Amino acid sequence: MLKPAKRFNCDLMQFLSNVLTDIRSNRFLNIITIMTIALSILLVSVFMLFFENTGRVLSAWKQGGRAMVYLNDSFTPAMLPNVKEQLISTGSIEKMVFIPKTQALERLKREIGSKTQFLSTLQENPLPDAIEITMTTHSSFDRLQKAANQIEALDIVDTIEYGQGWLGRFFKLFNLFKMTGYAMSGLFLMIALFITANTVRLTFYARQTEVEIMRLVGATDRFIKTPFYVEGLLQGFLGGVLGIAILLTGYLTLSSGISQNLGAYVYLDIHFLSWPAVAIILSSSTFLGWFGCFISLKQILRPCPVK
Amino acid sequence: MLKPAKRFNCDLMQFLSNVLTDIRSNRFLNIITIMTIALSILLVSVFMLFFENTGRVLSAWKQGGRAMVYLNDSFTPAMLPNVKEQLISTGSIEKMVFIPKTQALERLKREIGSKTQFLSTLQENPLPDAIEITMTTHSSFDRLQKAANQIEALDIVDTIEYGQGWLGRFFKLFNLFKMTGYAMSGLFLMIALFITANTVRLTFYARQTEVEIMRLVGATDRFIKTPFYVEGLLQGFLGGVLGIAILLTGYLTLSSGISQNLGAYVYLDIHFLSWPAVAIILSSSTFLGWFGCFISLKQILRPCPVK
Amino acid sequence: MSTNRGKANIIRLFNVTKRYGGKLALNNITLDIEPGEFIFISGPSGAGKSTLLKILYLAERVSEGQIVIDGINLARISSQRLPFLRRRFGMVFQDFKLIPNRTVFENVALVLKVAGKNPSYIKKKVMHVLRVTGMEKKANHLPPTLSGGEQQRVAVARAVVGEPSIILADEPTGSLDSESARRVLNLLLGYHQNGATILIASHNIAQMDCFSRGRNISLEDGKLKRISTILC
Amino acid sequence: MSTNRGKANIIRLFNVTKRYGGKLALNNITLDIEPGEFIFISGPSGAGKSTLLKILYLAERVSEGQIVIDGINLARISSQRLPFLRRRFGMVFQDFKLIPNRTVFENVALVLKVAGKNPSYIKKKVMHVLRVTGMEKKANHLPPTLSGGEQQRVAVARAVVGEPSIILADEPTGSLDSESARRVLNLLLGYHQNGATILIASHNIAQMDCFSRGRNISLEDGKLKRISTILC
Ligand SMILES: Nc1ncnc2c1ncn2[C@@H]1O[C@H](COP(=O)(O)OP(=O)(O)OP(=O)(O)O)[C@@H](O)[C@H]1O
Ligand SMILES: Nc1ncnc2c1ncn2[C@@H]1O[C@H](COP(=O)(O)OP(=O)(O)OP(=O)(O)O)[C@@H](O)[C@H]1O
Ligand SMILES: [Mg+2]
Ligand SMILES: [Mg+2]
Repeated sequence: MLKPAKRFNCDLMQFLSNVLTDIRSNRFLNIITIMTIALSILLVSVFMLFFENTGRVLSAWKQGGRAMVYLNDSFTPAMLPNVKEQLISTGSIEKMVFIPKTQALERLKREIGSKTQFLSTLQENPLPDAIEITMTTHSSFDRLQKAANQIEALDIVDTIEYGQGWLGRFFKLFNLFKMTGYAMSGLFLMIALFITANTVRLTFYARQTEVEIMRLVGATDRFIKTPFYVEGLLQGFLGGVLGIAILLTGYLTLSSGISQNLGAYVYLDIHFLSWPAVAIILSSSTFLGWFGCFISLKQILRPCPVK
Repeated sequence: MLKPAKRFNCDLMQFLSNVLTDIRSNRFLNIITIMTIALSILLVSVFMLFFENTGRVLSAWKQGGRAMVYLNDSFTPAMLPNVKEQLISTGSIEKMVFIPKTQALERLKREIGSKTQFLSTLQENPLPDAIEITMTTHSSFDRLQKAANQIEALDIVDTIEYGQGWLGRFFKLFNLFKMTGYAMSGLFLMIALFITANTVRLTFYARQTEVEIMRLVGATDRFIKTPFYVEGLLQGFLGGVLGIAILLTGYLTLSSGISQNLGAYVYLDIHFLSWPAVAIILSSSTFLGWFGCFISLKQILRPCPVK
Repeated sequence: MSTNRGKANIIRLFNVTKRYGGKLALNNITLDIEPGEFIFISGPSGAGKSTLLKILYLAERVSEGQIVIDGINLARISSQRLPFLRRRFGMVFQDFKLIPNRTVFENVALVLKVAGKNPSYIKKKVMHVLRVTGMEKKANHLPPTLSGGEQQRVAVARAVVGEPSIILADEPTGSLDSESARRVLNLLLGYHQNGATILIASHNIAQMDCFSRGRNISLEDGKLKRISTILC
Repeated sequence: MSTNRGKANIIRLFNVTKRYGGKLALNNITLDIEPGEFIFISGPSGAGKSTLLKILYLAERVSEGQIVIDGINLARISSQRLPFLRRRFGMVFQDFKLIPNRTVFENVALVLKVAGKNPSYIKKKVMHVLRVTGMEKKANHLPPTLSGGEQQRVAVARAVVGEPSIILADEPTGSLDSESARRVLNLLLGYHQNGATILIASHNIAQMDCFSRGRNISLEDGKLKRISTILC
């Protein structure tokens, strides 16, 4: 009863040793394939890193998009909790700060400048009470606009000011940037795919003799394919690891440089790729190796016997 | 006396026919090389296009960075041309608009709101005269700061306000974005270089027999190399043309799509690569083909005779 | 001459023609071969000897006509079954067709690996045929580092290692000195005595030693010129 | 035996040894060859015949010893001058070494192109040697579509097309029927009569016809076993 298991072990051992022999005897081809995959992966992941971080910085700006809700004359401080509740019920609000009109006047004085004393001569405060609200990040401009309209419709609210022009433009541009970024990620991924497939096809071209001879001595397509696929998956995975390693090295070098030189002026929250992103990249690269094999084997192992 | 010229013509004709024979007999390898070069070029040029246009959009925002120069009480409208001249002499100024204090007051009234009538009861205008200036685009934040200091030092100027905090952050970030963009362009170019060189090396690997046999029948290294180089330059050039053609197609499709969908909200001044950029790309791709050959030939044509 | 003797024919060709472009490499060949026969295919350079062996091995498809091997019509063989059919043959190619980046041992062992034999059997069997062909010491060498005759002996070893019932040998002693050639021919004779059908293509039949029961098929310019029995 | 007869020796080997790893492919060979000699190199498979021709052609470097060809010490040849030295030789490789993706014509013409001959001369000359070797009709074929013997004749044609003063032929008739072999040998004899020095390696000297003035150098296991004069 032990025989089948032993047989399987032997087969597996032999199979692995075959793959290793293959890899050894085609070292040059393997190195080139792995390097190409690594570079393709580096390319895509550098862009992803760049795009993710630029996106994060820009959204921090977007977060700066605040709105001022000016309350009308019927407002008294006692109504504040009630008003805040009404505002919260519209959604899209992250933070609220009540600015009483006395405080607003002081701010105005500061803004107009110390030279001009005229405001201190006023008998009555001409400014309205206001609430400064910060919008949630993830909201689109359309949602923001809708929320603003809801708020403006409240009885207690006089007007709402939220940089209709400026913020709208920024939102549209940011979305365009994001779309372009995704499109480019996709394009780069496809380029990487093509280039890798091409490289693998070239290495197969150089190994065509080998495949032909194997077919001639009676190897089934499966017998020929399997080691190639294992090799392809391995190459893809190794290429991915190498690509990420290069990226990480570059990232660590650069980010320490940036924080040293710019840290004093700008607070930049630059992150490396998240673990899920790394996982995605590694599986993509493994897929890349596999896919290159798939394309090439399709081409070489045509149904008709080759000479 | 005609003989040398004829000889040369024949040689050239024969040489070109040799190259054509080469290209024909290695069609598969050539196609793969050209495709790889085209994709690498596409990659780099897509990024350049993206980066150039993002840069342009961002600079348009930067242009919004305006400063207010508040003049002191000793100013009279008659001094205006003189003051303007003084400002211009500091450089960095693109546009100036004089805002007399009467106009400023009206603006303030509008800003504070129609509900509050108190400003109309003022006897005296408490605001200073001011000049709104627009900074030139190409100036760095440091230069801007220096100019502002110069302006503030003028006798007639009270203070200058130019969004020291906000604008500074924007400038730093914009510069960081630009630097990263250049670094990535460089990186992508290097990746393209490596990948192309690798591909060419692989095609040479497949043609090693050919090179070996040529050496064995007494071909000099130069005889072997020259057609390879011509082929490489040709491949590089064709790859570049193909890459730009794909880019242009994609650009035309996308940009018409964008202007249809977003044109109403955002004015986006998206340009294709300039002629010099196209020229640079084409020469880079030609160089790429040449460089791949150079690397590969170095490896194959070692001084020692191969078996 | 009756071609239907006691045993059923193992190889039958009906009006087989092979065309390369306009060139007729085989021109309307009809032929029957019994199991256990020893056949020489002779003819000048370019006569179609290699082509004949290649179409039997299905390394090339015929342009016209039918081939039946052991009751199987080759025209009806699917590409899935093709490898299994080939395993019943042992073929020595004229240009050897060894894998350059695998050792002699691996090249020969491939035939058995492909057939799913177990490693210890493979090792024993491969070393045995390498010993018989005198290539034992070169087991770990790569084919390009072997001399012409050595490569040829590896090709022979690979053809016989699977103990095929039909051996097709294209010029199997062309690069060998008479001593090595005799060893190779004796090896093939041994398989013949064990019942294998053997076809040897050679430009120079005079070189070959005499065997008890052989037929000589003489080709010229793709046509079957003469079938004669060799009697020494 | 005096090796210094009338003419200066064109090829001289002093204690030449060629080692591959531990294996001695040539073991301390000393040999003198006069211009215009016709030499047979014989020996069993793996004796070192091909190796001897390869080191003369500088396709391999010797491990020890000196080779002087026409007064030039091969050890001192720079890689710049190597191609020019090779153009004085014509070599038929045992495995032909034809460029697979160039036509027969282009393969043969390459030798003359490399030497900078003009196209009309090349065309005339190449077609001439192809005619002599019987390969005229295959001029536009690619080598992999040729039969073994046809490839060999192309290899011979390439070796002689440059009218070299020394012809090194490794088993040049091994894949040929007797008729084609005779044509090839006659071709080589013609060059011999015009003064070329000719070295032919063959595992089977008995196959060769008799020539007026030949020497047989017999190798075994890398060692020089015997030098004998052939007289029919
Ligand atoms: N793939 C091919 N394409 C075109 N012609 C071919 C092809 N294979 C063989 N031929 C031609 O078919 C003819 C027969 O070739 P084959 O190889 O069968 O000859 P052969 O009898 O084995 O000769 P040799 O003794 O020289 O090996 C030759 O003229 C050859 O040029
Ligand atoms: N590149 C190499 N690496 C290792 N060993 C080699 C190499 N080339 C040749 N040999 C060995 O050197 C010995 C002599 O080889 P050579 O090719 O000279 O033999 P040969 O006399 O031409 O034999 P044949 O008649 O079979 O062609 C052989 O045993 C061979 O295995
Ligand atoms: Mg043949
Ligand atoms: Mg030899």
